[in-house]
Amino acid sequence: QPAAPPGGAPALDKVAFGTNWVAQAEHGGFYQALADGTYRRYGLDVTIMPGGPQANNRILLPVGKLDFYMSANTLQAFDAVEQNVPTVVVAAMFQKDPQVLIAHPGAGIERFADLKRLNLFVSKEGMASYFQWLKAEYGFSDAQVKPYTSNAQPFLADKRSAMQGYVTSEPFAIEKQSRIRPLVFLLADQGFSSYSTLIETRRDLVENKPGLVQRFVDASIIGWYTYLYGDPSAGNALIKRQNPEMSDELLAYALERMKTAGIVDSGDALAMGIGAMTDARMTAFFASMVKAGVVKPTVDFRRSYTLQFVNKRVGIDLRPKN
Amino acid sequence: MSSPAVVALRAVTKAFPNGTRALDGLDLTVRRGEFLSLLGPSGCGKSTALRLIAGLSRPSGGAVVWGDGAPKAAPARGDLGVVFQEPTLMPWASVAANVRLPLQLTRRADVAEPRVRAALARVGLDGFAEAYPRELSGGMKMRVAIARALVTDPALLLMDEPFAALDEITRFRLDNALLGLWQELGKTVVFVTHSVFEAVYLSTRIVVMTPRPGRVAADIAIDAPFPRSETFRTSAEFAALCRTVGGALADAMGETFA
Amino acid sequence: MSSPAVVALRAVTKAFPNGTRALDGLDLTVRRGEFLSLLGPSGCGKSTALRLIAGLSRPSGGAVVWGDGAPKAAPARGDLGVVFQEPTLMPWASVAANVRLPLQLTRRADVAEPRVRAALARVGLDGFAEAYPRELSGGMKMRVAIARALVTDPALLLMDEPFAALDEITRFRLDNALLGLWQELGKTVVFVTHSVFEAVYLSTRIVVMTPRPGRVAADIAIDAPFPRSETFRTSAEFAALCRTVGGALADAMGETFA
Amino acid sequence: MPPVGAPAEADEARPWRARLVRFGLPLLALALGCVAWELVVWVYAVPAYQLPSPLAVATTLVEDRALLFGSLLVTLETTAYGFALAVLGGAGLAILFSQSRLLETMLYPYAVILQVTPVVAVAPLLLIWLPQPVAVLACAWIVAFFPMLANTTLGLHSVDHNLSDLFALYGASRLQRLVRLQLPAALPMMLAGARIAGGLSLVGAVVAEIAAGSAGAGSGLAYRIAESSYRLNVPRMFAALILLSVAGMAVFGLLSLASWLILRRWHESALSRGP
Amino acid sequence: MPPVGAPAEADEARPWRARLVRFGLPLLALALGCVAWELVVWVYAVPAYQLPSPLAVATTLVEDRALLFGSLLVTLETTAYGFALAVLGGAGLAILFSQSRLLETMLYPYAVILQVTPVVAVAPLLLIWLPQPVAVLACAWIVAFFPMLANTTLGLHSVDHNLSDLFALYGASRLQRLVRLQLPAALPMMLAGARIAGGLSLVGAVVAEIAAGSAGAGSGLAYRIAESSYRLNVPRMFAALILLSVAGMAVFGLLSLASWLILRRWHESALSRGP
Ligand SMILES: Nc1ncnc2c1ncn2[C@@H]1O[C@H](COP(=O)(O)OP(=O)(O)OP(=O)(O)O)[C@@H](O)[C@H]1O
Ligand SMILES: Nc1ncnc2c1ncn2[C@@H]1O[C@H](COP(=O)(O)OP(=O)(O)OP(=O)(O)O)[C@@H](O)[C@H]1O
Ligand SMILES: O=[N+]([O-])[O-]
Ligand SMILES: [Mg+2]
Ligand SMILES: [Mg+2]
Repeated sequence: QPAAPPGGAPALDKVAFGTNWVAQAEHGGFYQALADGTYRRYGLDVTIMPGGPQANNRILLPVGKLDFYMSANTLQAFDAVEQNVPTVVVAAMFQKDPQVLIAHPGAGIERFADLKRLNLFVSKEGMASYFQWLKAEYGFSDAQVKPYTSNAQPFLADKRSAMQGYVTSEPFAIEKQSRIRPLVFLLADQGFSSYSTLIETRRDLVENKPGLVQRFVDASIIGWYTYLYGDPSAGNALIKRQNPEMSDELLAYALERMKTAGIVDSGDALAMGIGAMTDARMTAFFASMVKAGVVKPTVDFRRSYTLQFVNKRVGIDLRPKN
Repeated sequence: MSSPAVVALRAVTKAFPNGTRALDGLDLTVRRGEFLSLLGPSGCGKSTALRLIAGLSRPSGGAVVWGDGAPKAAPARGDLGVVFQEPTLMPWASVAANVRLPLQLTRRADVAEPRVRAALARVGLDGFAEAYPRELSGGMKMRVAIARALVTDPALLLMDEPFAALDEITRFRLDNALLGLWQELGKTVVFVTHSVFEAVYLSTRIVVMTPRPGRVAADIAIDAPFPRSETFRTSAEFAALCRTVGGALADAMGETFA
Repeated sequence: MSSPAVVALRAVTKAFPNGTRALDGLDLTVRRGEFLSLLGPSGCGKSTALRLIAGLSRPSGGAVVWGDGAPKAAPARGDLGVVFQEPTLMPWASVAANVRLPLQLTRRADVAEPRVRAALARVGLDGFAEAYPRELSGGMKMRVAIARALVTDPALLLMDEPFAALDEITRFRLDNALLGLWQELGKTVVFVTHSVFEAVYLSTRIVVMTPRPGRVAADIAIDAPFPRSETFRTSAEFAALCRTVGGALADAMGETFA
Repeated sequence: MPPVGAPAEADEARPWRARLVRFGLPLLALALGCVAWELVVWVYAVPAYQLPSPLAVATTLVEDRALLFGSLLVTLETTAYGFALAVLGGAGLAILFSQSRLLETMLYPYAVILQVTPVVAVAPLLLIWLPQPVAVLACAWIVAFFPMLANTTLGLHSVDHNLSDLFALYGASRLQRLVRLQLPAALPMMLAGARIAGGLSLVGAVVAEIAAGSAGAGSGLAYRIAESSYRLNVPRMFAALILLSVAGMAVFGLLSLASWLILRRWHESALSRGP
Repeated sequence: MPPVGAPAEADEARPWRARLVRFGLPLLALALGCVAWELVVWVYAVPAYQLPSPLAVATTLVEDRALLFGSLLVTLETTAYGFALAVLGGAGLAILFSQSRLLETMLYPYAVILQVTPVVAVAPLLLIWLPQPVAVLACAWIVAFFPMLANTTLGLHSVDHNLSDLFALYGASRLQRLVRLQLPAALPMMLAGARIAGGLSLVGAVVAEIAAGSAGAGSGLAYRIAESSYRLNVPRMFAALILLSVAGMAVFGLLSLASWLILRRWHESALSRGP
């Protein structure tokens, strides 16, 4: 047990952790670990720097302004290799990418492939990632895409459209504001095999301070277990303090959806613990991205991640046994 | 005194917001066909009076009455020509375009070209039609302004020291040209000048004003017959009139300086 | 002719980019202590000559030579006062601030207040120190410009029709005030005017220029003794001189109009 | 009776009624706009998530006042600093350029580059090199400085050439010429530039917050807008937008008033108008 | 020998050398900038993802030319339309306002609101109510129109009052006064406004693309920049940014040239300078 809390040792390592969006339940485990003192117990003094709609915190990781960064999907790790950016994925908190496509009920949409007939609101990031996969795998076309601006209004105004979203968030806002129960298609369930909410760090930290990295990964995993199965109120309180827009209702909804959709704790994580990654998944996802033309086949994707810090069943006993 | 009034200032007062009283109880009637010169110390309100007649400023007290007082008596646009004390040319337009302006504004652009040429020739600027104001000397700018005032052939001309910036020879020629126009075409002219000689040479009547606030100090009829020429200018009558007017001006100014 | 040259224009030519030749071979020497008047038709290059002397423009040909030609002979700043043909006041500054400007620019702001007051009093504008240029009449603006030129007490004064916009009484007073300054303080003055009378009354020498392109047409010494006064102005000698100068001007203009 | 349509005279005193109109009318116009908006929402039964009614927005404004006004203060602070930097920086650059044709020719292209560079693109780079609060200000500055630079440059070059000659005559130093001639002459245009920069500073503060801003407790209006929009809390988004608009109008109004106070004694644009 | 520092004379012909300097110097300055940049990257061994070297960027520019220049064209098209709309709309509004004090007082607040409203906030609303290409143009317009409005307004109100009197005297109609007096007098300020709007139109096109822009095949530079940034392809991001800068300088240069050609015969600002 490398990360046994050094009882009463006063010197904490200062660590900056950047997320890719404002504080929300999708970051719950991290806030939980910060709020309930898990990071502190692992000798870490963590600062969480939230991202935002136009902010790109990711570049701050390789230049040393951040020590860890929460990236949205596996694709970004391939890009880092391609661009010779010395970062590496050390854990994947979400086994399933929470990315969904949302459609209006009663618009004749029954199967996922029916979405091809609709206008699709897709963000720039989406265009650069999953949408290429949708084109290659399902035959979606650029012509149906309209810009998504982090806002559901254009979708609500157009019955013959679908929009992207997170399973944990947009369906709730739509239901609440428009009183329709939208159709929700989780891309992960359609074969999109990216991990999500990955922890990236710099290669030099992996090489020179593996203990620090391990402690951060382990404490984060414990944070996620606690957030999912324990009492999430400390994490939620911190989220609300950082983002006053957040309501208890939404936090509860998102947590519920993460559990029921198996976003965090499913698949390999069931046996190996939250954060699990496997070479097989990575290889399969890489192949699908090459096929979609998003990544060059020459990219040495194995350099994008390391299994050194995960698959150790850390905290797995925090999961209720039933 | 038999001809009808064109316009009358009745007990006109003009006070500016900063407190300056430029005019105080000015009574002045301009009669059809007369050549009326205003003479007075610097800052006494001559330009102010001209602006009031031109309708560019409203009196603070008293009234400006046109003709018999009927609304229609006010001159139609283009029937009034004004030469301001400053040339007031459009810097972005050529000399010809500046002179053409009144014709365009009164929608007589069709007859413009020959008229513009004639007006420029009259002030001796034939060769400068295409020049821009900044390429002209001070006197030339003023002559452009005069040409512009003449180009609509207005019945009433208000001229504020039009020839002050001109050499004597050019000035005499323009004096004569103006007199010719006035006589032939029966215009009415209100003329501000600082030259007693010029006033006497040109006018049928000279009004001398007091220092600020301006009022009428003397009203002197110049009865010498027209056409006037060098003969008149060198006559004893002319010299006597100049002395009278000069005396009236000196009296009006009294011991005050400005 | 015995006093040394202050500045000389030697065969000076000035052509503008639009092709106008304003001056062509102008030779003119200004001697210490003289009161030199330039007389000439409108547009003949008088203002251009003054700008060349003031160093505001460079000759296209010929040279402007100061004193004996040594570099130090050029006047120090503030030793040269200029009254432009237009008042050229700063619209954002009060009358007093406009007059104070040359003292500030030549770093003599410490002595400014009494000098500014004195200069304004000299031109009869005591009450208007706090007024803004737009609140002044045409003649008053020009007087502010004159006060500004006088305020540094310059050794050489260049004046471009300074009194053209003034009534005769004010003009005579300023004529006399200027003569007084010139005599008492031994200034050198180059004076542009259109008034033959004024030129004769004030000058020690009158240069009459030809129409554009300007050259010297006549160079007439006025030898009447100083101080001059009403007596001189009404003398037969004065009248004769005026006729001579007027004749020279008419000759210079020949049959051309402008 | 004037012979022609008498022009508005600068020398006529303005009655108090004119002032009432001057200040009352915009408010009336805004009120009318609100009424029209309320009607549209009613008549077409527009759902709140698409266009909330003014009443709903007003309610939100009152209910969320602590949150919203807190954010407003944060944004206004950035705006104030950004505006000050834009005015000083824009005018300062223009002055620098006016002193040396060489500098101007060499550096103006860089100013243009700064103007056309989208803030969202450079924000991450700025964050690399600068501490975050400085990066936010730099973003706000980039958005707002150029109008000040362009207008000041034009103003400094539009000096009356006779006055310019007068200054040359008295051997005015560069500093004297700048302070006593060029800057006063440029003032009307600089103030127009400042009026443009005022609004842009607000936009800049918002864009900077979005692109480089801190999330968390001290977040400004931009955050409120983006997050409310993302959460489909459209009434709150509108409430934030309205605060922003009111702030913008206040900034503009203050700058217009300042401009009028400074110019009223001599410049045509201020003489012919009221405060 | 002039007694004092002789001022630059407008009536002196400009030698060809001056022109060379005028056009060569900015290029030299930019070249120097590139050299300095290359040196910094070398000396400090800055990695490409932090700051790519100019050479790396140039290489990317050549390699990805098809992609990047295609995007440039898309953005330039939006810019051109946005600029045209901003100039026409800004000047048009200013003209409208100058014709009616009532309209001005009532509508100016709305113009200010438009200026300070962050495009990213209104884009979704515009996308609802307008077809997408129109929404993009509306966004670009919102970013760029205000400088034109503000400068034209000042220009229209800065008419010489003597000239204004002259027009009143001849009973000039509103249209005549506008066309023959106010617009020519306002021209220098309008052209300065257009120079500001030129750069802003480019920014506006980019912001509009980001906020409401087309994704998909025909994407502009904004999309390239955002995508490159997201994909950590920093050299390509810089290449796109440089295309944007060059486009901005070209727009600015063209507008400056146009301004000089229009004003050179009479306005101080153009007389005292070169093209
Ligand atoms: N806009 C104004 N505001 C304040 N005072 C003014 C204004 N215009 C003119 N005045 C004052 O009114 C008085 C008369 O001015 P006006 O221009 O009529 O004089 P004038 O007789 O034409 O003088 P001049 O012969 O010098 O041209 C002057 O004292 C001047 O200061
Ligand atoms: N900037 C310029 N560009 C072109 N031509 C010019 C310029 N300045 C003056 N001129 C021309 O030079 C000639 C002389 O002008 P100047 O101003 O010296 O005349 P002046 O003798 O002072 O006349 P006035 O008595 O009318 O003031 C004029 O014909 C004028 O058109
Ligand atoms: O950069 N913007 O003007 O939104
Ligand atoms: Mg007057
Ligand atoms: Mg002259």
